[in-house]
Amino acid sequence: EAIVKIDGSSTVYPITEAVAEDFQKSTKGAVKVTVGISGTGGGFKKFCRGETDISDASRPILKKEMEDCAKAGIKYFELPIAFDALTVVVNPKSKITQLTVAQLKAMWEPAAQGKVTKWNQIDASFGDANLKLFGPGSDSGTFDYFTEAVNGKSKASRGDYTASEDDNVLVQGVSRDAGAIGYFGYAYYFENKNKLKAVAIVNPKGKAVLPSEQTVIDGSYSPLSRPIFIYVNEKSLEKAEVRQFVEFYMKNAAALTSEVKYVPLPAKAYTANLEHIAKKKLGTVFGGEADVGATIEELMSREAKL
Amino acid sequence: MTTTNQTLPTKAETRDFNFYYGAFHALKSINLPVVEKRVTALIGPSGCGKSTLLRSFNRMHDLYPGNRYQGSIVLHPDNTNILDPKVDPIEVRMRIGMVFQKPNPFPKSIYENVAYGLKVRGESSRSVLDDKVENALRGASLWNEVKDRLHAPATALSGGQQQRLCIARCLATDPELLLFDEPTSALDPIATANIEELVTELRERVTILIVTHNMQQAARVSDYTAYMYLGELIEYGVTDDVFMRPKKKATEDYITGRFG
Amino acid sequence: MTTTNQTLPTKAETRDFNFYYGAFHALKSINLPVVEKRVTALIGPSGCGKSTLLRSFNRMHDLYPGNRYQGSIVLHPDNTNILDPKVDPIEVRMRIGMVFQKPNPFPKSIYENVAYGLKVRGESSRSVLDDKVENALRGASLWNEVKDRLHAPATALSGGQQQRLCIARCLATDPELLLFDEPTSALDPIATANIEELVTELRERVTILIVTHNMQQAARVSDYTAYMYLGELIEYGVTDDVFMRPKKKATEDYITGRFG
Amino acid sequence: MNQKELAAIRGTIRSNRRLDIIFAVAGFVALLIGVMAFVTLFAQMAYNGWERLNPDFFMNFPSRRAANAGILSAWVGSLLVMLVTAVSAVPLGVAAGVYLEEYAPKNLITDIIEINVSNLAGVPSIVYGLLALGVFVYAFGFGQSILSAGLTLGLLILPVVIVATREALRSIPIHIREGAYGVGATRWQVVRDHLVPYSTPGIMTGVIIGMSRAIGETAPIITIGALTFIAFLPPMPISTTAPFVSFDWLWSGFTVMPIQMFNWTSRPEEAFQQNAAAAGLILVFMTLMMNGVAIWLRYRLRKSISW
Amino acid sequence: MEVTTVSDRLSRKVVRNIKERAIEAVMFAAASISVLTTLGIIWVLVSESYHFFEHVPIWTFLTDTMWTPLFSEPRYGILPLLMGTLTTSLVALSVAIPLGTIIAIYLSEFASPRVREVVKPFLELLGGVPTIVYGYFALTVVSPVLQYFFPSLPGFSMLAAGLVMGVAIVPYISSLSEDAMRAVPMSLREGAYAMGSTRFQTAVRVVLPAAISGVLSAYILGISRAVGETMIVAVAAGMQPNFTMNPAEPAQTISAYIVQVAMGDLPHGSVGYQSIFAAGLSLMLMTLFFNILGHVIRRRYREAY
Ligand SMILES: Nc1ncnc2c1ncn2[C@@H]1O[C@H](COP(=O)(O)OP(=O)(O)OP(=O)(O)O)[C@@H](O)[C@H]1O
Ligand SMILES: Nc1ncnc2c1ncn2[C@@H]1O[C@H](COP(=O)(O)OP(=O)(O)OP(=O)(O)O)[C@@H](O)[C@H]1O
Ligand SMILES: [Mg+2]
Ligand SMILES: [Mg+2]
Ligand SMILES: O=P([O-])([O-])[O-]
Repeated sequence: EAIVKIDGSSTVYPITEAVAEDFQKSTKGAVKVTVGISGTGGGFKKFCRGETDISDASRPILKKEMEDCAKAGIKYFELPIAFDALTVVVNPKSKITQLTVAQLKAMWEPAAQGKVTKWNQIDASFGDANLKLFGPGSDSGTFDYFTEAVNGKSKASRGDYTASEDDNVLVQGVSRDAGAIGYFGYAYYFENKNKLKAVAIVNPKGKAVLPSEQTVIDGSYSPLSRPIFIYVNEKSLEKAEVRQFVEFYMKNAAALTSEVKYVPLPAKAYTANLEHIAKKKLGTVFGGEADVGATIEELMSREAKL
Repeated sequence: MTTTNQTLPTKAETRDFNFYYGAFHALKSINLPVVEKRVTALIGPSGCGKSTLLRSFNRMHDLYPGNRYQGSIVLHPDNTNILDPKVDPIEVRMRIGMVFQKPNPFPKSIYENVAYGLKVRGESSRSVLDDKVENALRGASLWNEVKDRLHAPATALSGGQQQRLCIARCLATDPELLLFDEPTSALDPIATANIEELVTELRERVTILIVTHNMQQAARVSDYTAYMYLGELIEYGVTDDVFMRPKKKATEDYITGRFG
Repeated sequence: MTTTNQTLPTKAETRDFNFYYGAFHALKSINLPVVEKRVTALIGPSGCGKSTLLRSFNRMHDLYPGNRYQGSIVLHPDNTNILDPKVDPIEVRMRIGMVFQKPNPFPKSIYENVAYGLKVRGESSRSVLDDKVENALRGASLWNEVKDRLHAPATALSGGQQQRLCIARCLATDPELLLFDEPTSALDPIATANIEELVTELRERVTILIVTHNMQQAARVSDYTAYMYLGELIEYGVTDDVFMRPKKKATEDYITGRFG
Repeated sequence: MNQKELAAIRGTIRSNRRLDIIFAVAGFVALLIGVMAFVTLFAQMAYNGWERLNPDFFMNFPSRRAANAGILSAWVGSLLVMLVTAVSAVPLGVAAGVYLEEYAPKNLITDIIEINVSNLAGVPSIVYGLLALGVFVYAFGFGQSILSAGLTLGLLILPVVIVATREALRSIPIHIREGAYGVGATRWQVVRDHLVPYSTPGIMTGVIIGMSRAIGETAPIITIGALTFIAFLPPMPISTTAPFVSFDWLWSGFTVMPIQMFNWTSRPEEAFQQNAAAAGLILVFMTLMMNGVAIWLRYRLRKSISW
Repeated sequence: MEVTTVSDRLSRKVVRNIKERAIEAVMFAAASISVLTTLGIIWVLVSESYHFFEHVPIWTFLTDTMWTPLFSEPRYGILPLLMGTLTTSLVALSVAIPLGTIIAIYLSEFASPRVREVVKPFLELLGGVPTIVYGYFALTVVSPVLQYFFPSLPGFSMLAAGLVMGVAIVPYISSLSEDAMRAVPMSLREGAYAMGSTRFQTAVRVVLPAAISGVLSAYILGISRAVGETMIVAVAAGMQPNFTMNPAEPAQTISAYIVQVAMGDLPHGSVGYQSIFAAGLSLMLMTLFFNILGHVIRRRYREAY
């Protein structure tokens, strides 16, 4: 019975699902693939117990999880597969078109809790509408990354915003409230362009950039674009079907990623992934920490550690 | 129909009264007078229609679908036909009280039970209520037993006390006619004796129609007796006559216990 | 206790039998013989303990918590004390059958009802069952009415037929003693007459103990009568004697209908 | 009674009657609110999901393309999970109900069991999810399998089955029991030959109502972690080769209808919302059918078994 | 009867008794499963919460007014979740109890048997609708409608979630209350009607008090349902731990927090992950409290017709 078991992040899920669907078709059903959504953390828990072959992750593996894997003797490859461009959106009625990271911080930092409640507290020109914040739940990879990038510290955020695991719920919220602002994955913005307005983010070079495939790949949409990953169990790769699946993944990731409205990596990144496997470049390049703003080239060249 | 002592006023009477449970013809052409301030007993074997007849007097059958009255039951002195569709059954029930086979006190205090009918009639003055409750309980020979615990739940009383409470509940509203459906069949001998005594006393104040399956009881408490069989009124007359000199063979068979 | 015709063998007897519902002393020192192949009637006002006594004979009280037997009920000829804790109540019930106040056929077919007792005893041969079912139904004078629809549901029978079915259900297992608890009180006069006739016939084959609240019935069907009052056995004797020449004033009062 | 008194009585009755009418209207309005809520809810789903209701939708696996995506793995998964739920909860619940009603002596232990059952009926389903995650998924090592999910929902509906069993048993008149004991049946014979058969329709009603609740449960299944993409069916329970029956499907991964719906509602593409509405419609229809069967059974029960 | 020797009878009896005992033991075991379930729940909740309370003093847990266990500066005060739970429940119950009771009275005392036969199953159906369906109904239909009337209302609010949850609970309350009222013997109603009562008087003054223990049990079950309801509030109430009892604001309930984390990204074994068990324990204790209350009420007002 050839079966590939995958679980983990809800952010990565659409890509893996697309790959799994096409892969199954290409093998005419000889290999079965299952994909679950337990969240990146839940996925790693299973992965490090040897219950899954592949784990979807919207953030790098953390120290605690590395230890768990080490304890169980699980070795793994870390393969970046796409970019997710965190998109800041406002209600279409809003006059806002661009924001700086500092302004985002003023809204979202823990100190703002209960105090920053009007747009004009950010900038006098923004009007006196009530500031209504929407964002992903505090246990998601998206939240971790955004807080790290904007507030300088992972998980540092004000708590009085409407949080949801379900990004559509956030779309609904922002589209209904004139003073609303929120952030989530690019795909949700793309599919709801008629209800939302994306905000250009001023990058470290001082240029206001809107998210798009182009701006993400060329690195100008910064700091809010992040790589997402799959982690593959080394032992599982000894199984023909898992190896076959991973190869299929890397070959088709670019096309499928665009199709589900994520941003693909440059083509050479996918071949590099396969090379890393061949060269047994095991482990993570992050050392158990989140990392903001690294380019894909830089990541690929780093030394991996288990 | 047999002759009856027509010099006494009748409180009510049924005229060519028929009753149907759906298609089932339960009462057939009943003509029964109920003499004022006297006790009339309805006897007959199980299923002959005693309860059906009694319950027609306060339109209890209206509560269930498919029942049908035919003919009339006239209430004197105002000559109201209580079966007339124009007559409000609630009005009928306010004038005619009923005590059931199984004591059915409301799950409230003793006081609330007795005051219930008065409150329904819109009485709200505390002192009037207190007075009438006391009088009704005295009337039902229950006052002495319960006067110290008027606010205790009625369901804590014994069966016989509960039945007297139900009688008091009716008495409180001064009914013109009081219906009893086998009021003692669920009670022990001592409670039975109490209720029988009470019925005898009450007759001075109110007209009574009582169903009983116990012929000795009928003989003891009633002035007039009606014998029914299979939905028909077979014989009606002064109690002593019906018991000592029944006119019909069927009545005699029943009374001497040849069946039933 | 009165004297009785001691020349006839007794099938069973209670000796200094007391019964308690929890703390309530329901039966007080009862000494009652049950003469073989005769009908013994238990009479007395409601609540005097007739059913309680009858149900003790097949240990029905074992089914509910808190009940307590004292003294003995001896079954002849083997002299078993059926109340002995060492005696299995199931065994007692296999020897002594009981027919209840309200007909209680199982909601199964007529055949299944009658065969049930046999199946419980492990009988599984189809032909034996067929035979015994037919005999039992004949014994209960029901065969002719139901032979064409043995597999129809028993609940579709009329009340009287249901009661005869319950009797057949007992007869099928050849009980040594048959207990009847007011078997006709839920039936109409015609069905009542049928059952009474049946009881008279059965007496040739089986010993019968019957509770009835109807004195005429007791007089008609029984050979011996026991009068109970407030948990005590007041008088016992040949039926005619008890009815015509009661020894106790209490018995006479009850029989002549002075109370109850 | 003189005319004046009569008039007074009529006045009282008239004012009493007014409340009657007011309440009848209030009752009707209250009912209407309930009915309207259901109708709007249903209409909204029907409006959104109607187009997707075609045979392909039932026969397709999930897909990234909304138009190709179907609920095959979801409804098969729901069916199999319900099977495990029924097979685990019914015998246990019936046995427990029979024990409590027919066997249990009145003592501390049975008191505890009794209070416990009524308490379990009120425990939030998400808490069952936490239990299942700790016990079935990890401690017993069943993983995120049909078995784990079925047992979880089985425990969830256990109190419903127990209560329904007890109620059905209680409605069997005492004289039927006495009749059976009277001919010498043992307790087990009474239970087996009479009590259980006669209470079957009542028990079934309870089971189905419990199951129709279980089939829509989302939270506990999320906590144990149902799969979302599964484009194949669990192994067949019956095969043509020896040993003919297989229980491999119990260990198989799965998804269920509410999870599939939940997943679709959280997709960015608008088209998936239609799928979600269609799946919701089918889910409501499934519970509707189950409830319908329960109602029909109850009706049959009233007709067929009379005492 | 056939002649069976005493020894034969005795041996049959022994076999029978062993069989009966064995069957009884099996059934007892089945009944004990429910206790095992409770013990299992308690074990799972307590053992994980234990680690949680090693990090977080119980006192802080009970009194802090902020719940941000997953933030960089975590605060572990259950009060905001508790208030969210209570507020949504109160909104729901203030819909469900009056509506459910009125419907029960109407069906039991006013409606014709035909209407009852049709409507009651229909209502029960309403109780069978998956709550996830209700959740999206609250978010996509009820919230916008409410916002139309109260423009200042946010898109997520305890009000919208609570109202829909109330509708979802109505069937439990109406169905069980109606059962209790149906169980009141006809003789009591006849007694009331015979005194000249109208329908309403009979229903409210006699039938309802007589059925009070059943009706209160139905309320208690409704409360348990409201307190533990997950998907509706998870979708429509806003998932924002909010120390407020104002239903016009978004908030998070205990149950919603649990699903949020269960679907999320947290590494197992972290304090954040353990926090869901502490939350689950609080939830369990709350429903336990209401269930015990229900038990006491049933004892106290047991029907005595
Ligand atoms: N609701 C009903 N629907 C149909 N038939 C009924 C109904 N109630 C009573 N009957 C039938 O009407 C007949 C008369 O019944 P009723 O209750 O008046 O008898 P009864 O003389 O009071 O008997 P009992 O002494 O047993 O109380 C009986 O044949 C009975 O079966
Ligand atoms: N289960 C019980 N628990 C407590 N007391 C009981 C129980 N059953 C009967 N009694 C009491 O025992 C006494 C005898 O009851 P029993 O049923 O034997 O009377 P009975 O003579 O058969 O009356 P009836 O003619 O009404 O059937 C009564 O006072 C009754 O209240
Ligand atoms: Mg009657
Ligand atoms: Mg009796
Ligand atoms: O499921 P996540 O993408 O939030 O890790």
